[in-house]
This record gives sequence, C-alpha cells and structure tokens, in this order.
Amino acid sequence: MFVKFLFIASSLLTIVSALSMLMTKDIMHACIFLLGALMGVAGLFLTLGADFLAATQVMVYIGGVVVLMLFAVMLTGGNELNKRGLNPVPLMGNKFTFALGVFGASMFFIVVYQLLYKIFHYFHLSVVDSYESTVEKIGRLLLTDHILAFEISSVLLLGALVGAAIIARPKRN
Amino acid sequence: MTSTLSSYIQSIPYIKENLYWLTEMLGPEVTAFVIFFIGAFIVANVMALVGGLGTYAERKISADIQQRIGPNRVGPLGILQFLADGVKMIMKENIVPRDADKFLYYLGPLLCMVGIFAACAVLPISSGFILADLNVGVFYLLAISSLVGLGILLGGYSSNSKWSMLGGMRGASQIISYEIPVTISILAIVVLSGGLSFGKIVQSQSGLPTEWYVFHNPFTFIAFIVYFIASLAEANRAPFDLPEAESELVSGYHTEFTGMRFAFFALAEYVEVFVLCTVASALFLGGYNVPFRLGGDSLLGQVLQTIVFFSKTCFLYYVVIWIRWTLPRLRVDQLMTLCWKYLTPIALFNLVGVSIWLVIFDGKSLLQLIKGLF
Amino acid sequence: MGPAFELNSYMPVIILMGLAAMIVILGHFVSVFLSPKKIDKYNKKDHAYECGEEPVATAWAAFSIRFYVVGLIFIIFDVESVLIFPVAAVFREFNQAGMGAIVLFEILFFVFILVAGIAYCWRKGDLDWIKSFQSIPKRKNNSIQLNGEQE
Amino acid sequence: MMMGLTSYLLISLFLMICGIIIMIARKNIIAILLGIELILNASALNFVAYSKFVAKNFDGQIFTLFIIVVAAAEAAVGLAITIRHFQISESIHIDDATQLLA
Repeated sequence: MFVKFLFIASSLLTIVSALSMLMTKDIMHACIFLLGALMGVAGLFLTLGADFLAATQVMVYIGGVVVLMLFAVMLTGGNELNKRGLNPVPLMGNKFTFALGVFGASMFFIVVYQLLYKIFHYFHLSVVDSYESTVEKIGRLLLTDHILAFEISSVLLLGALVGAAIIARPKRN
Repeated sequence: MTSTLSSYIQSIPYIKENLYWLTEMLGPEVTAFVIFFIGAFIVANVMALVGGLGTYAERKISADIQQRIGPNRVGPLGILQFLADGVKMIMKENIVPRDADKFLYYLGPLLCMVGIFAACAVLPISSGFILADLNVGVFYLLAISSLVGLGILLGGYSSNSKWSMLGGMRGASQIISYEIPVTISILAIVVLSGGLSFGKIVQSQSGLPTEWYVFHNPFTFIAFIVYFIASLAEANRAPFDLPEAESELVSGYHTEFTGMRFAFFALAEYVEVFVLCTVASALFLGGYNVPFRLGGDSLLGQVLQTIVFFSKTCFLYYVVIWIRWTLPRLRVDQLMTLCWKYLTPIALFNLVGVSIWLVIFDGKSLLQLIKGLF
Repeated sequence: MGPAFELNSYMPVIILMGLAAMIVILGHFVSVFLSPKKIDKYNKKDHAYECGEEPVATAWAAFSIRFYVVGLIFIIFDVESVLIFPVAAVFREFNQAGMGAIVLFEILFFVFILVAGIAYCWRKGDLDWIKSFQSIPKRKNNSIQLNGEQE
Repeated sequence: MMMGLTSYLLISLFLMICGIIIMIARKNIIAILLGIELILNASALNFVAYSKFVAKNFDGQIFTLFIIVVAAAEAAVGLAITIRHFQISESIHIDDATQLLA
C-alpha cells in the first residue's frame, strides 16, 4: 500500500515538474523544477527497489548538478540576461493547437498503455516484489564483473576535471 | 513489519496485546504507518526541542565563558528562553523584499528544514529506536543533507540584494566544498566497518573506549579530527561562519528574512549541528553502546543506551559551542585553502591508509595487535 | 544476502519530510496571521538592506568564476566518493575472502588518478581563492598586491 | 496492475519528450543543458525498470550508476563552456553562438 502511494506521489512529482520546466519563463524556476523532477525520479528508483541509486541520484544530481546550474545562471548575468532565451517560440502555436496537441498526446498514451499492458501481461512480466539490499550487490558487481568500467570512469572524471578547469580558468591576458 | 522500530515497541510488555488488537482492526500496513508516524512525530519534536535548547545552551555557555550570567529571566534558570524567542519570531511582521522572487523566497527555508529533518530519520538513538534503519543509512544522510546548501543558495539568491546573494553564494560554496572531507572521512569508517547502515556500524563498536573507531588505528583518529573540523564548516559554525558574519555581508544570506523564515534558517542550523555531532558520536565514539552491555536489549537497556547516546552528543555539542567563542574567524581564502589544500588531501591519505591497514592487519585495531604481541 | 530491505522502512523518511514541510508552511501562515501589518508610509520598508542607503542597481551582477571552479571540483569528487561507497562497503568481506590485496589495488588506482587531477588544479592555481585577473607575477617579498581584485 | 513495467516506460517516455521539447524550444544554453539532464534521467529510469522486471539482475542499475557519472561530468564541462562563452560574447542566447573562433 505504501509502495503504491510512493509510486503515485513520485510519478506525479516527476510529471508536474517536467511540464512546468517547459512552461516557466524564469531560468531559476526551471532549475528548481529540474530539482523536483530529479526528486521524483529518485522516488521511482525507490519503488523499483534501487535504494542505493535513489541516494546516488539525490547526492550527485541534486547536491551537485543543480547547484552547479544555479552557480552557472548566477555567473552568466543572473535573471535579467537570461530572460531573453526563454520566451515561447512563435511557431509553438496558439491555444487551439496546444489543446489539440495535449488531446492527441493523451490519446496516444492511453492506446500505448493498453497495448503494452496486454503484451507484457502475455509474457508474464508482472510485478516482481522481491526487494533486497542493493549496496552489497552493486559493490560486488563493481569489483568483479564491471571492474574495467569502474577504473575507466576515474580516467573519465580526470578528463572532465582537467578539461573544465582549463576552460573555466580566468583569462591570463 | 520486521523493522527495528516495531520490534522495539513490541518489547514493551503491555504493548504487545494492544498491538494485535490494532493490527486486526486496521490491518498490518496501517498499523505500521501509525507506529512510524508516532515515532517520526516524537523525533521531529525532539529535534525542534534540541534546536531550541541549542540556542539556550549557546547563550548560557557563551555567557559562562565571558563571565556573565546569560538568560535567566524566562522560566527557571532561563530554560524557557527559546520559547520566548519562538513567540517573538512568530509575532514579527512578514516583510518580503521589493521584487524578490516569491517562489524561491519561500522555498529556501523549506528546503533547509526538509533536508535536515529527513536526515534525522536515520540517527541511531538506541538499538531498538532507530527510526529507519536503512542499509544505505550513512550514504542517505550525506545525500539528503546536501539539500541545505541548496536552500541557502536559494535564500541568498531570491532576496534581491547584492550582499545576501554574495553571502548565499559564499555559504553554498563553503558547504559544498566542505562536504568532500566529510564524505571521504566517513568512507574511511565504512571501509573498516564493512557496512553502510548506522545500526551495523554502531554494533561493530562496543561501550569501552578501547573498541571505539576513534582509537582503532591512527588513520581513523586523524579521520575523526578531519571530520569534526569539516562538519563545523559544513554547519556554518564556529571559526567558519563567514557567510553571515563579515561586516560588509551584514548577515549574509538571511538578511532579508524576517520573523518565522529566519527562525527556520536558525533552527535548521542548530539541528544540523546536532545531527553532525550525532553522526560523529555514532561513527567514531561508539554511538549508543553502554559499557559492558549493561541491561542488554531490555527496556532498561534501551533507556541506558539513549542516555549514553545523548550524553556523547551533548558533549560534542558543548565542544562546538566552546570552539565558537574561543577561536577567531577565518578569511574566505584561508577557508578555501584549508579545505582544498589541507583537509581534502589528508582525508584522501586517511582513506588510503585505512584500506592498507585493513588489508595488512585484517582489520584488527592497534590495541588488539599490541595485545597479540604478548 | 543482506537484510531484505523493506520499503516500509522508508516510510518514516517520507513522513518526516511531510512533517518538516508542514511545520514550515503552518509556521509561516500562523506568523502571517498573527503578526502586525504596519502600513508602509514611505514604502521604503521592503527595500533590500544596504546599511541605510538606497539600494543601488539590481543584485544579479556577474560574480567571479572561482565559485564555479569550486563547484566543479566538488562534483567530480562527489561522483568519485559515490563510486567508492559500494566498493568500501564490500571491501571487508573481500578481505576476509582473501582477495583484499586486489581490491586494495583497485581502490588505490581509482583514488590516485583523481589525486593527480587535484594536484594539477593545485599546481595551476585553481584552488587558491585570491587570484587577481591581471596575473601580476608573485613578488618575492609578497607585499600587498594593490590592483589585484581582492575578494 | 498500476505498477507494472508499462507505467515506468510511459513515465520515462514522457520525460524524454519533455527533454526533447525543452532542447528544441529554448534559446538559452543553460535551459538546453537542463533538457539534456532530463533525457539522461529518462533513459536511466528505463534501464532500472527493465533490470527489475525483465532481467531481474543488477546490470541495469550498474549502467544507471555510470549514466549518473557521465551526466555529472558532462554537466560540469558543458557549464564551463557556457560560462567561457558568456565571458567572450556577453550573452548565452543560442543564436549568438555562431563563430567557432572566439
């Protein structure tokens, strides 16, 4: 029962935040709605039994990427300068096309839902309710099967660190 | 309902009968919810009380250090001073800066409070009463407490004044840069204890100081010092409270917040200091373990464990307040140099040292090795 | 293996988040309801506090880039510690199973590559906070740099 | 019924569509980077859903962990480029980023 509540709450949070990211005129609000969408996806990871991934998502994305986005917005002139790029593009259509689009999309989603539900039901991919702790499993897999990816990701991080540091270094004139 | 909280409540004799009555009446899921709600309600109130008493303790101890009396008007010995402050805060007028960003203005304190109170769910108060004994406990706590940095950044940004924005940015950059030494020194303990859940880490230590992780080996001792310094900086406390202290920053990111919003920022700060002291005492100083396991897991044992838990945490809290009123404040560049050029390399060195120690001595502590020699 | 983690044990987390949000929202509305609303005669009250003077220009000026470099180094080390956490949690088990040395080598390899990264940033001066844009060569007797942008 | 594989796929499809729309409709570089983050999250959600319902092992979760690693590195470098572009041409509107040589 709690799983169903968590599922509904986090999927609602994700969908509402993603939609309002589309609508908002203010870049800072867009960053905060990204934060809401990431929180929602972390909740969905929880319902899928990936508790370590939910905590990673919160720590890396919300503690790191969103903070970096906010810093970048502030460093590039804050709100005033960024308003220019956010007004709706004229070809986005007016109210009528918007309503038509929403109606079409919802029809599409309902049809696909019924279709996929039948297919997956046929292949017995019904709900599997075996939650077990993932941290030890992921740690063991990282050390045995995926050791190469583990080591190469440190080289990737080194490259990102050095590259971004060079780019972001103030100009020596 | 195999979670530790309900097993703890079932251990109280007369509770067991009504529990069955409750489960028949409401069904297992809802009783779990009711029990967890009561537990969470207790923890939330205890944390609010701790935040309030923190302000009182701070003013009383600082008065003691400066040979003056400190608050003694409201209630016996001034204990209820924080209630008076709370009421004063509620009665303050709600002034929002001119064209401040309303949505972010109210979101800042909310993020701070949610981040800290959600982190209180995993604190190991006693062997039975860990509200949520997640097996990603320590990692979850680090993740959710990174919301505070965001709350401070939003608070500073949204109040439309250059100074609070600068204070907010400085506060956020200080918090996120000091999160690295905290994370890496906690990693050193996780390597030794072999598990992420608070219950397991505290259980692997025991009551006597010989078994604590602080004295386990020299690397964990340095890790404790690095952790304590970095957690002071992460809570914007003591010699690192730069964002709201410098003269030209006036009061940093919470200048423009009046009344209740300011109270939420201050409460979040005091509860964060308490949470960080709890993590320090749980990871390094043997958490709630009573020496010689007096009282075992019975109800009396639980109460003893809670007393040991609060005494260790309050001792660390006293040290934090004591440091605040003795050490001078650091400049911005000294602050950042300390973090990136001293604490982070030492923390990384500790992590390497602890893992080498674990492989060579199979995780035995220094004292066990010395005992093994004779 | 590992204790079967019950999703129920995440219920207190959600409840505490709800309680904290409720405290904030309730506290705010109680304070708005109770607190006095003085009329703002000279409508100066909601000016941002600038030690009394008129607030000058908007606040959203561009700041120096050091804040970004700090955030950048933080996120790289944050991701590194996220990757090491599961490995550290399993390290003791592997050590008891006799494979401790291999895992130790893997962790050292992983950490030392990133230590090389921070050493590069240190050497190139990205870590120090006071760094004037006009890169005046460091005077031997480190007298005060007058025209450096001190922050 | 509700929590099957289909609902997770549809949510990640919705996130993907929102990400793509944001990348197309927005003219501000940082908003486009936000759209990229959304698309990466949509694929991560798909991986975890399939690894739970179909493969029943942990490969999907390991892959999502590395998606998060790469997304963090990408965001760091992308924002560094944006800030340097802003320093040079005083604007982060996508249409002003026309010359390769600063």
